[in-house]
Amino acid sequence: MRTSELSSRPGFTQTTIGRTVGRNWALFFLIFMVIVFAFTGSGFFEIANFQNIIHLSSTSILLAAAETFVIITGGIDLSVGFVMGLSSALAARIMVILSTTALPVPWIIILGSLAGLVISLIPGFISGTLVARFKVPPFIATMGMWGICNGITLRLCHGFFPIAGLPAALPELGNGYLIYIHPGKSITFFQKPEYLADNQIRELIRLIPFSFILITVVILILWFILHRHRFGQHTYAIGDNVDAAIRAGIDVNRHLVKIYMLSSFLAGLAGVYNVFQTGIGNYTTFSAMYELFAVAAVVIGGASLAGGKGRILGSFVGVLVLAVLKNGLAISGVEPFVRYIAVGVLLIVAVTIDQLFPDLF
Amino acid sequence: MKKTIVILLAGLFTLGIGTLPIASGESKASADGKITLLFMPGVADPFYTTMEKGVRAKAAELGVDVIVAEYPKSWGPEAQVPILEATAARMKFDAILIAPTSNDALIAPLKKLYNKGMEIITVDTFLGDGDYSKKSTYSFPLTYIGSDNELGGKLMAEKLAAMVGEKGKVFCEATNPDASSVADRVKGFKAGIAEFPEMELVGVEWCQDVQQVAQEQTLAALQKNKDIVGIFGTNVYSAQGSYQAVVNAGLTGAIKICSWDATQELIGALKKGQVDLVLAQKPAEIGALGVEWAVKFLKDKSVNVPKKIIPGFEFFTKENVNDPAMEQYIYK
Amino acid sequence: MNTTGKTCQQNLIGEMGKRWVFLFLLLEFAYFSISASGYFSFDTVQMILFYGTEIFLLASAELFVIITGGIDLSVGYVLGFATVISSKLMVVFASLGISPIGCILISIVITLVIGLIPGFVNGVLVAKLRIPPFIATFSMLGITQGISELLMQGIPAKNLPILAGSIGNGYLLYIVPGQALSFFHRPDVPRGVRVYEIIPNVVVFAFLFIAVFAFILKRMRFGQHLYAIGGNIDAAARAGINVRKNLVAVYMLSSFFASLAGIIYVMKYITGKADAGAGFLLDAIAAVVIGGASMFGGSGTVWRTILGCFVIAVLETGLRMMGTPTFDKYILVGVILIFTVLIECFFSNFKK
Amino acid sequence: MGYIIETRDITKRFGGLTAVDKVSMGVNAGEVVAVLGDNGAGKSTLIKMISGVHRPDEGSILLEGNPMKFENPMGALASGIETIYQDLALAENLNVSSNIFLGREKTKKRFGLFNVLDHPYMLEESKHVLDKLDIHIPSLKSTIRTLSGGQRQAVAISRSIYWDAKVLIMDEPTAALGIAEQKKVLNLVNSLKSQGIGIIIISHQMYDIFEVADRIIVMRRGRKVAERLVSETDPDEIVGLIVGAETVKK
Repeated sequence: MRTSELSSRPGFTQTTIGRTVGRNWALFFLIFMVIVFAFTGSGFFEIANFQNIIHLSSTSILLAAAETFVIITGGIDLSVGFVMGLSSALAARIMVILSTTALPVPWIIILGSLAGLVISLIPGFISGTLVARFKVPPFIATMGMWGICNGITLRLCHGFFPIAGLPAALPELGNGYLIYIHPGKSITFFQKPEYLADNQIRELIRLIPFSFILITVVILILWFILHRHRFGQHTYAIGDNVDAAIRAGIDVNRHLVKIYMLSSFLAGLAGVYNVFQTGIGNYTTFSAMYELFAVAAVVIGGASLAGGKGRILGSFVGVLVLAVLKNGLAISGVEPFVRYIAVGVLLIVAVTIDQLFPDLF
Repeated sequence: MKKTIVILLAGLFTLGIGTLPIASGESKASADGKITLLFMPGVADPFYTTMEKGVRAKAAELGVDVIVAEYPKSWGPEAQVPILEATAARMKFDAILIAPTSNDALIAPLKKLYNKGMEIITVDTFLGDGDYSKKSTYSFPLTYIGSDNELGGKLMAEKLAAMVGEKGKVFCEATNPDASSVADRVKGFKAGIAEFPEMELVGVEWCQDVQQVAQEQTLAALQKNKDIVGIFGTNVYSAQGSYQAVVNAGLTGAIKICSWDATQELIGALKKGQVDLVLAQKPAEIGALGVEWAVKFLKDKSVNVPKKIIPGFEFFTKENVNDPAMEQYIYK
Repeated sequence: MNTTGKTCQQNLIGEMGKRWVFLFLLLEFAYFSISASGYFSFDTVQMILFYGTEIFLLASAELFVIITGGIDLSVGYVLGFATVISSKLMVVFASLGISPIGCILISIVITLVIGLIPGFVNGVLVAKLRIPPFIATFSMLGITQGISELLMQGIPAKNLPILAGSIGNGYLLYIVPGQALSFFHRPDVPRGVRVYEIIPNVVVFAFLFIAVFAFILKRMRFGQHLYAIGGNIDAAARAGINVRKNLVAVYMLSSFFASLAGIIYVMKYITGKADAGAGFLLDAIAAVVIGGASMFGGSGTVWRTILGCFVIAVLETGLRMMGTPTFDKYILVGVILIFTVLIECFFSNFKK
Repeated sequence: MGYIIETRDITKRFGGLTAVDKVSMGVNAGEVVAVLGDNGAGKSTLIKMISGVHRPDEGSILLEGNPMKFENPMGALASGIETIYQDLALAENLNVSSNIFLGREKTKKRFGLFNVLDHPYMLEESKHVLDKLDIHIPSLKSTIRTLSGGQRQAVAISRSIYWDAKVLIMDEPTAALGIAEQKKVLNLVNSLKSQGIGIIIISHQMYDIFEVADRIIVMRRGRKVAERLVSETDPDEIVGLIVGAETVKK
């Protein structure tokens, strides 16, 4: 719903604490959940588990970040999931082709990844142009790209086969950790100690996954762009009031094209990273609904589909809210189907509390 | 300005209309009396793509035409039946090879096509209870060709038990409770594990055919039960997701992984030691058998077609994975 | 608030643009009639109608919500929920020895009542607790999915009354040329004899409801108020419209239509499952947008939404009948979707 | 003579902020009262309470001497209190007659069963009321979005007076208008006044106020700080009262 008397609650929101809590309910809810799950699920409150959650959320985080920019402008990008599949499949395909040449492995990986990233700019350029220049509703423009990207991806996959046969170094990089500690025995960096036998693996402590570093860097850059750079200011301006933005001299069309290209590039990055994480080129299955989850995370993170609102860190928290909910409930031993219900109910409860009792904190 | 728009529009139009026939690929089926078959896959996944290859190869060998319908986006009659009807409306096919996505829902539409004079062969999944030998509302198909999913699940349980010394906790990652074939595998696996008193199935998760979700669910399960010794992945996506979760957790080697469906990816993982056992159904063989029997029957209606054909499974292990004789069972 | 020029629908859609969807549909139909053999036939139209019923209903459901400026993501799984409830009920009642027709009718009524609950909850969440529609209905998506799966436990409903299937797959009229003509009941004919089937039952059923609500939307106070809420929620409230009550009603209506679609699903496929309608959601929303409604609310009509459904359905069916390979089909559907709206937008800009 | 509408010590708080603090005021039939004050003085909140958008935390509102409790704007409308908001509160996607009848659509029975919107009647009536006010709008079927600012204002006014208002509240009625259109609106106010309607006007346009108002109430920081008859004051004094300089002056 748009701003209106029905949803205004002046007074409280004018105080600093109120504003902080109101804007960050998702964060408070996240912290609250972590505390509760720490008691209900043995094995939840462990560094290894938090690392797992972040590690596996990294593609979702990238997709949500992509969606954030588009949603702030008042649009929606339904194609992120399939752009991710496209860049993943293309990167993998190029790597497979290059593997047959005498090229050294690092070059194969770099060239393949670059190809994946470059191709991901194209869908964004097209949907951006359609939305900005030809005033096609974002929903339809990106839904069209959804089908187009998927068709091309499946061609690259020769049907519904993930692309296998990639350099073995890929998953090692994608799933690697910065530090490996074998308590009382050794500390190694980048690689687990060689001497470890299979039955001793559980003793190893691993810290700081590479994915965490990637996510941190990307989030920091995007945060800077959105909140400290003119690009971000313009993005908000467009989402808030297109006419005002035009009158203020912002080249709205150009900016929108850039936004959709950025969104699609981040989806492409997610795709390329996915190749590193899984060691194969994955097409996106229809039931994945990545776009729906990305948009949900962004909205939970405080954005409005009407545009003009949204933050990168909010979206990051939004992804974690969903991920921690699922992980925590699973570890707490809640049955799978009950979990679907619980996720829905908890989300509703959290938003309701935020809306009903703004003075709670 | 207006003129440009008109020209642009006209251009786009001609382009659009011009490219359609090119993209439409297969030309209209021949009407010269050549046998034409329709292959209707169950859902978009490697299993059916492999089956399609078996179908195409056999059809080429026997000199019959085959048309492959669009791959449904999801498992269920609501996706499959409209495709079936639209594709079947193109012409009168001599026979239809179909993997019904619902035991009940497909009876009516297939019966309608059967009444129009097309022969039906169900592959991989079946109508009703799959027994076409006794008279019933669903006994009209020529035959059912497919794997015994429940048996497969049970075999997996036994083999997994043998690998882990018949004791310890195991976990099952499945896809979609609404897909009967997968539900049967889980049922068989549960029954198999129940025969070992020292083994316990600590959970069954459903990933809805999304590898990422399978990965998340398996990791959560590993975190909850740190002493899991074996995992069963019931199809391509769940198997790939669960073995990758084990790789992510750095527990390769400590946990035995059995996976259903032999994609190149899973065979590669087996070679690397990240997966321990891969069950290969024989999709290509199922497809080929379907074509073979259909053609046999269409050429001579007096041929006695067996009502159920079960091609069985192959198991890939570290020992036989490099055996050239096994190569044929990899899905590609 | 709606500013002009944000998206093309918010500009006044010119007369040409208004007619464009219809023109495009005719073009599509003409094209496929030429290039796909057997496309130009009464059967094809019936097939499109028959398999489109669920989407027609879901798109109408979505339209009501979108007019008020909201969105309902839960319709797909509410459909699934309704299939599960009604198929379970039919099995239970049948086991109690109630006559098939009784089973079916009672189950339908109960399902429609239960089907209002998700909508009521959505409505209260959105209207009273001011939760963004996206989050409220996204949560409801998970809740209905979970409940349905719990009820099914992975086993599809079996042994539904055979009558359900014959109603769901039946037609109003059957004609065997020169031999028989019967209503509702398919005459027994030997294999290979052509039976002409005219107008599927479920299509009549669905369109009855759609027509009623199209009427309500266009001609009655409730409909007028929905447009007012979507156009300017403050104005509506100050004009004395009970915005909250109307919003609750609209989400219940959406849920009601999704349940209707669920019942039709059960009658058609004589089975029920949680994810029965999961794949319909995006198509339903796309149909509403192609039909010219704005995602920001305040515009859209039922008949144009139905046209939007047809644009998609005719395209899908046509490409299937042409035998377009799967991957090319995905690409073409994408291109043509964009194309439809693109030209509509051209026309509306053209007029300005 | 009793006021047609009167407020007694009404107060409204939003969280920690007191937007309106114990304000008492009244309007006679056929009288125009202007409420003046700087931004944030509480004028809008005051009139929103009278028009039923907000409920007062304390105090009472009396219509023709009877205490009123409005649960929502509909209640106020039903009692004959009409409001024209600064943003006009028109649904831009609907047409002129739909907006005039918004929330109170005229329906007729069809088949004795359900109530159908009576569009011909509403169009006809809209035409009448617009004619009465000497307002010309090309087509009553065109949506508000296509109208000019003055036309929109006219629709908003027509909407209010159509319903036989006892009290009319106008929030910045001339702010968004051209000179000629302003003049027209002021004439409208005068003709409404002569029909015995009590009118409350909020405006920043001092000239307009002195043109049409009989009495002026000045608010500052939520409080009523002064009440003057137009005949006994001048713009300078009022400006002083608004900005809070009267003590200096005295």
